Amino acid sequence: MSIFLDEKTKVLIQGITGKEGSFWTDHMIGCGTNVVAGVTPGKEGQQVEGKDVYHSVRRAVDHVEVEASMLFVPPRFTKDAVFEALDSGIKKIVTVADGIPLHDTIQIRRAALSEGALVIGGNTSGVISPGKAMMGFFPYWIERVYKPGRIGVMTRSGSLTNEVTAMVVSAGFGVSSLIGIGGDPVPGTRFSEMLPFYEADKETDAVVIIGELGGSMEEECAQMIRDGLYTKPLVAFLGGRTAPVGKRMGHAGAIVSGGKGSVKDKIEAIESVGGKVAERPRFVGDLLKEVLGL
Amino acid sequence: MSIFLDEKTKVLIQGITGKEGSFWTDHMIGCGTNVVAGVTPGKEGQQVEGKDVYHSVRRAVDHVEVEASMLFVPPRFTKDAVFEALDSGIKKIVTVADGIPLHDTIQIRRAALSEGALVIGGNTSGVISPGKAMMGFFPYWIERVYKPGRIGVMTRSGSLTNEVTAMVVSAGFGVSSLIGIGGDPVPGTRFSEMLPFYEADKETDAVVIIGELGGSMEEECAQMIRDGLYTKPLVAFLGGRTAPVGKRMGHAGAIVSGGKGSVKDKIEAIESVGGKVAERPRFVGDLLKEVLGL
Amino acid sequence: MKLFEYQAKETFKKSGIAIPKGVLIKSVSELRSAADKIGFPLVLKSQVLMGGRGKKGLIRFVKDHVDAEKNCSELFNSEFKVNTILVEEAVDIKSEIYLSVTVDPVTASHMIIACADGGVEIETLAVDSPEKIIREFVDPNYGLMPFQIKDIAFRMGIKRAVLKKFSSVLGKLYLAFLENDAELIEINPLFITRTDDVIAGDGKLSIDDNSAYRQTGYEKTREYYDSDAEYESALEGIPYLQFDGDISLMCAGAGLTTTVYDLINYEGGTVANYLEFGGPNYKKAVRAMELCLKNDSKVILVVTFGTIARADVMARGIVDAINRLNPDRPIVTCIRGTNEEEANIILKDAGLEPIYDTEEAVRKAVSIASGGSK
Amino acid sequence: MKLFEYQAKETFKKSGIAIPKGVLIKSVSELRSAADKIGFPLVLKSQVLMGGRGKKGLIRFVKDHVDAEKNCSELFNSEFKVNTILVEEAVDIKSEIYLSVTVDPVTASHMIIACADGGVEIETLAVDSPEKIIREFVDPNYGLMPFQIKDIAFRMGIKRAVLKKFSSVLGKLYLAFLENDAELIEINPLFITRTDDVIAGDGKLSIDDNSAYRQTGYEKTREYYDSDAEYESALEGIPYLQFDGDISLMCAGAGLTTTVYDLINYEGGTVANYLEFGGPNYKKAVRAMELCLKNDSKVILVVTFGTIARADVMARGIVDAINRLNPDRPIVTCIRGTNEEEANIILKDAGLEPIYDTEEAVRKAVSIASGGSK
Repeated sequence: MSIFLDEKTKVLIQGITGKEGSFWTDHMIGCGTNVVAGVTPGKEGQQVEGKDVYHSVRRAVDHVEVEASMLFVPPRFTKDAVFEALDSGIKKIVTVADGIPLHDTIQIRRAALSEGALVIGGNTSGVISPGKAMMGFFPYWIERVYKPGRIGVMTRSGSLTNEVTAMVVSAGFGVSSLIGIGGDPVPGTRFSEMLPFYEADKETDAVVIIGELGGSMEEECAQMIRDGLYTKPLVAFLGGRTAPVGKRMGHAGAIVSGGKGSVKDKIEAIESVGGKVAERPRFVGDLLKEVLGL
Repeated sequence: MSIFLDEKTKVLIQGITGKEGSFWTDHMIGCGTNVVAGVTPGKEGQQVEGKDVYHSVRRAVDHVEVEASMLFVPPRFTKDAVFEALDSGIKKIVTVADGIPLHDTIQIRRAALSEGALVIGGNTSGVISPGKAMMGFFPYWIERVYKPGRIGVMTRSGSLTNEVTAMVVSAGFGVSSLIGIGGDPVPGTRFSEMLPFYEADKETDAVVIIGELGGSMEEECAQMIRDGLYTKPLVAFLGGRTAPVGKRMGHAGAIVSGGKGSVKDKIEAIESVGGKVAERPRFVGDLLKEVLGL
Repeated sequence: MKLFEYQAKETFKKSGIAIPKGVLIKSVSELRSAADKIGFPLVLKSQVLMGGRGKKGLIRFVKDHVDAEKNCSELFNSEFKVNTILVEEAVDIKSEIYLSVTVDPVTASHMIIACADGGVEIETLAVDSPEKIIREFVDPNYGLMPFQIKDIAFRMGIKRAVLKKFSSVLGKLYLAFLENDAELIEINPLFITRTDDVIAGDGKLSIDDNSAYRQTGYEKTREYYDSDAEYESALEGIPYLQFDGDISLMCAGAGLTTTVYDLINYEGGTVANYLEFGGPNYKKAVRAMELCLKNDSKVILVVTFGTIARADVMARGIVDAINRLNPDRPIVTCIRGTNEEEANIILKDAGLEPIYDTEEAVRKAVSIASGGSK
Repeated sequence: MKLFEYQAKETFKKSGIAIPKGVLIKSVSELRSAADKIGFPLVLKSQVLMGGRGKKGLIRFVKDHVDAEKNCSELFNSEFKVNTILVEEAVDIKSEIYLSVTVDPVTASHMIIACADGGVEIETLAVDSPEKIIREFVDPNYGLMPFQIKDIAFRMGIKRAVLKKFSSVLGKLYLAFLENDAELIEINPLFITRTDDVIAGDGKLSIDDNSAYRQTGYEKTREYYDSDAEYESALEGIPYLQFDGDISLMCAGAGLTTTVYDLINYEGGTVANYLEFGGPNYKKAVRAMELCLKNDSKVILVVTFGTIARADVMARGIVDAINRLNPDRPIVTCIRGTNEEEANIILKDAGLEPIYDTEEAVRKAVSIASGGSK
C-alpha cells in the first residue's frame, strides 16, 4: 500500500458541510478516497455526497470506523479540530488551513508528538497517492502532473509542487505518495519524520523533496540518511538560492529559526550524504534517472 | 531488593541545606540510605553530612548518578521541584510537603504519568524499607514499629501508620517496604499503581493497606486483584467506618471525589475479591496470620 | 474554604456569568428597600453553608411586602443561625441544569460534571439517575477545549437557541475554577429562562485551603463556623471539627483520629470535638486544651504516635496546660512515638497515668464519659 | 508584524519590565522639551525597522542641547526615512545581556535564548561565540518553570545581587511572548546597571500575523513599509515584497515565486517586486497589476500553477486588467493549473502569447527587461 493513505483508508471529513468541505469531498471521492463520514456541529442527520454528517468526531467514530481525518476548518478553529480528532484516537490528520496562529501550531505539533499521531499541515494542499486516493486539494485531473508511479514526493509548497512534479512526470516517472507537509513555520510533521515510511514503502524507489531556504528540515533529512534510517535515493529541489538575506518570501519558516538555513548549507548537508540537489525544477527528472541508474 | 528503594538506591536531596532537609538527611544516612548529593539553589560548593550540594538538579546529575530524589521543599515550591527532578530524568521522587495546592498536585501527577515516573506524596512520611533505607521521616528508631520483615505496607496516613505497623510487628511480623502515598486528595501515585511492585517483590509475602473513607483508592486495589495483577494476600485497615457524612476529617480526599467512597463500599469491594478488612488496628495481625496460614 | 452562595455568585459575575438581580440584607429593616429594588415576586435565600436549604425551609418565595416581612423574620429567627439573606428576583424558568467543575484524582484531570436535570443535589442525582450524569475529563495541560463544550451540550440535549450562551457559561465556569484554585465550583440549578437566557440560580465555590496564599481576598469570618471553638481554631490554623458528644479528642493525624473516632463509637461513646494536635500544633498544647475546654465534654482524650511531633514535647505541653488551665475534667493520654520513654516519665511525674494502647485509652475515656471512675 | 523599538518597550513596560526613561519625538521642534524631561547625557534612537542601527549611525549619544539638535536634524534628514526618534536617558551600564524568546519547530517548544555577552546581534553571536549562547526549551504545556529560570541564570553567571530582578524580567518576557502571540520577543541589550538594576536597553517584538485577529491594537501604518506599493498591498492583505530590479513578479505561491526569482537571477535579470497573485488574491488581477505598475519595472511576469486558483479566472483577470489599466509595459504570462486549456484560449483571444514553461517565460521576461523584443 501507499504511505499515509490509499483507496482503503477510512477518511472522516471535519467541516464537511462548508463550501470548501463539500466541494473537495466530492473531488476526493471522485479520485478514489474512501470517505466514510463527515462532521459539522449542529448538522447531524444531513448527508454530503451520500455520507452521513455527525455533530462531533466522537459521535462519528461511535458509528463508523475512522482511520484518518481531513480538516476543512478555518485557521482559528484548527487547533480545536485537531485536538478533537486526537481525542477520538485518530492518528492521521490532514489540515489544509492557511493562517493557523503560530502558537496554536506549536501546541498542535506538541500534542501530535505526545499522542503518536501524524498531523500533516497546515498551509498545505494535503496528501495524495495518485490513482488511489487524496486528502486535500490537488489538481489530480491534470494528468501531466499527478500520474501514478514509483517516486515519493514531499513538499513545503503548493504551486511549486505542481511545477516540480510535472517535471518528474515529464521525465517519464510517476508519483507513489505525495505528502505536502505545508509551508507553516511549525508544520505538524517534518520531512525527516516521513522518510522512514518511504523507506519501508515497497512502491517507492526514490524520494524527491521540494524545500526552500529557512529552517532545518533538509538538514534533518540528511541526518536520517547519515543514521542509516533512509537508504533509498533522495533528490531535492530547493527554492531560494539567490534570495536576499532577511526578506521573507511568503513562508515564515525562514525567519523563525533565526538566521540559519541558507540554501547553501542545505545543499552541502544533502550532498554530503549522497543526496542530489537540482538547480532548476527541470533538472529533477535528470537527477532521478541518474540516481536510479536509468 | 525492596520495592522503590534499598541501601543501594542513589538518592538526591532537593532542599538539603534547609533545617528539615539537613536534619533528615542525617537520619536517612544514619539508617542506611545511599544519599549521593544535595541541591539548594545558590549553595553550590557547600556540603551537608559530607555530601556535595549543587545549584540545581541538572548540575547534580552532571556530577553524580541519581536514581531517586527526596524533596524537602515548601509546598508552594514543590511543583517546581518535582518538575526539576523529572526534567533530569529522575523516575522516583518523594515529596513530604504538607499543603501543596490542589491544582499543583493535579499537574504533578499528570506530569508523573506522562514521564512514567513514580512521585510519592505529598503529605506523607515517605518511603521506608526497614533495615535498609528510608526517604522521608519515619521513626525508624522505634523498633516495635519499624522491624524488617516480609509484609508490605501502603498507607495514606502518618500517625495511624505507626499505630497499625506496631500491631503488625507485635503479631510477630516485620515490614519489607512501606510506601506512604500520602493524605492529599490527589497523591502523585495511587495504591493500585504500587501493587504490581509488591506482586513482583520476592521479599514481600502479603500487603497491608491503611486506608480511610473517601476516594476510590481501595476499590482500585480490589480491581487489580480481580484483574489478576495482584495475587498475594491483602489485608486492609480502613478508618472512618462510623464517620458522619459530610464532615471532613482532616484529609480532603473524601470530599473532593464528591460523595463516593464510604468505608462500607470499600469493605465490600475488598472482600468481594478475597481481601480481608480489619475492624480495629489490633486485628490486622490476626488477619495476616489467617491469610498466611500461620 | 467553602463560600456562601452570594460569594460564589459574586465570582460568577466577575467571570461574566449572568446571575439574578439580588440584594444582600443583614436584618429585616433592610428588607423593604431591597424588595423595592428587586420587585415582586422574589426569593429570600438564607446564606448558610449547609446543604439542603430548600428542604430545611431556608429558601422562601414571597409575593408581596407582607409575605416577605413575615418570612424574613422567620428566617432570621430560625434555629439555623441565619445572619444574611440574599433577596433575589424570581427568575421565569423554563428548565434547570446541573453544572460543576472539580478534579479527578485518578486520571489527574479536571472534571466537568453536567446533567440536564438540575435543581437537586448531585449526590441525589448520582443515586436516582446515574445514567443522566455526564462526565467530561479535561487535560490540565490543554484546558477545556471548545469541542468538549460542544460535545457536553449535545449530550445534554441543549437546544440550539441556548447553545451559545450555555457554552459561554461553561467556558467561564471552567476558567473561574482555575483562577480561584477551586476544589469545586458548581452552578445548580443553572436556569434556562423562557427567553432562552442562561442564569446561575445557585452557586457553590470551595477554595483549596492550600492555595490560600495565592487566593487572597477571602477572609475567614465567624460566619463560616458553627461554633466559637471552630472559628478560633481556624484563625490559628488548627484543624477542628465540632460534634456534640462527650469526649474531646486531642489527636495527632487525620487517620489516627478517624480510627479513634471509630473505636469510641464501637465502645458506645460519643465525640464532642476533634482537634488536630499533630503537625505544626504539637507545641500548642495549652491553646489546644483551652479550645477543647470550650466544649461541654466530660473528658479529654489525647492520642498521638508522632515522629517529628515528639512525644516528650507533647507530654510536657499537656502537663503545662493542666497546670495553667486547671481543667474541670479528666485527661486521658496515649502519647507515643519519638522519645516516648521520656514522655512517660514526664506524665507520671505530673501524677497522670499514661496509657500506651489506643484501645485501652479509648475504653478509659468512654468509661469516664459514661460516669465511670475518673 | 515587526514592531518598532518604542512599541516593544511599551509592551515591556505593560508587562512590568523596566525600560529607560524616554520620550518619542516626530520633529526637531519637539526635541528641547523632550531633552529637558530626560536630562543629559541622552541617546537619540531612530525608530526604523531595519537592523544594525548602530552601525548605520542611527543611534547617537549626545551630551548637550547643541549636540542633540545637530544630531537630531541629521537623523530626520538621513537616507533611512526616519520619522520618529526615541529620546532616551543614557543608562549607567555595568554589563549587557542578550535575552529572547521564540519557538523551536523541531521540538514544538518555546525557546529561550540567552547570552551573557549582549549588545551585538544574535546572528553575530551565533557565528563568533556559539558556545556562549544558552538555549532552554520550554514545554508549552507547562510554561517556563522557576527552576529553568534559575538554571539559565546560573549558566549565564548572573550575580546573586541581580538574580531576583533578572529572574523577574525573564519570567515577564516569557509571559509577554505568550500574551502577544509573538514570533520573537527580544531584549538586546538587557542592561545591568551599576546599581544592579535590570533594564531593557532595546526591544524587538514580532507579532504572528496569523494571530492578528486576537492581537488587536497594532495598526499597520505607512511607517512600517518601505514603499507605497508595500503599504497598499498590506492593507489589502496581499503579500508583497519590494526589490529594485526590472521585472515585476505577479506569481502564485511562495515556493514557486522563490524559484522564479532564482531563475531570473540565473538568466541575469533582476526583480522589481514580488506580489502574491495566488490564494485569495487570484481574483484580484486588476488591483494586483495596478500595484505592480507602481514600480519602475520594464515587464510584468505572471507565473502560476494553481488548483483552487483557477487558470481561466486568472487569465480573464489579466485580460481585464490590461483593458482597464492599459499598462505601459509588456506582460508575460505562464498561467497553468485547473482549466489551463480555457485560460490558453482566453489569453490568445486577447492577443497575448501565453507560455507554459516557466523557464521559457523567465527567459522572455529577462530578454524584454534587457531591451530585447517585446
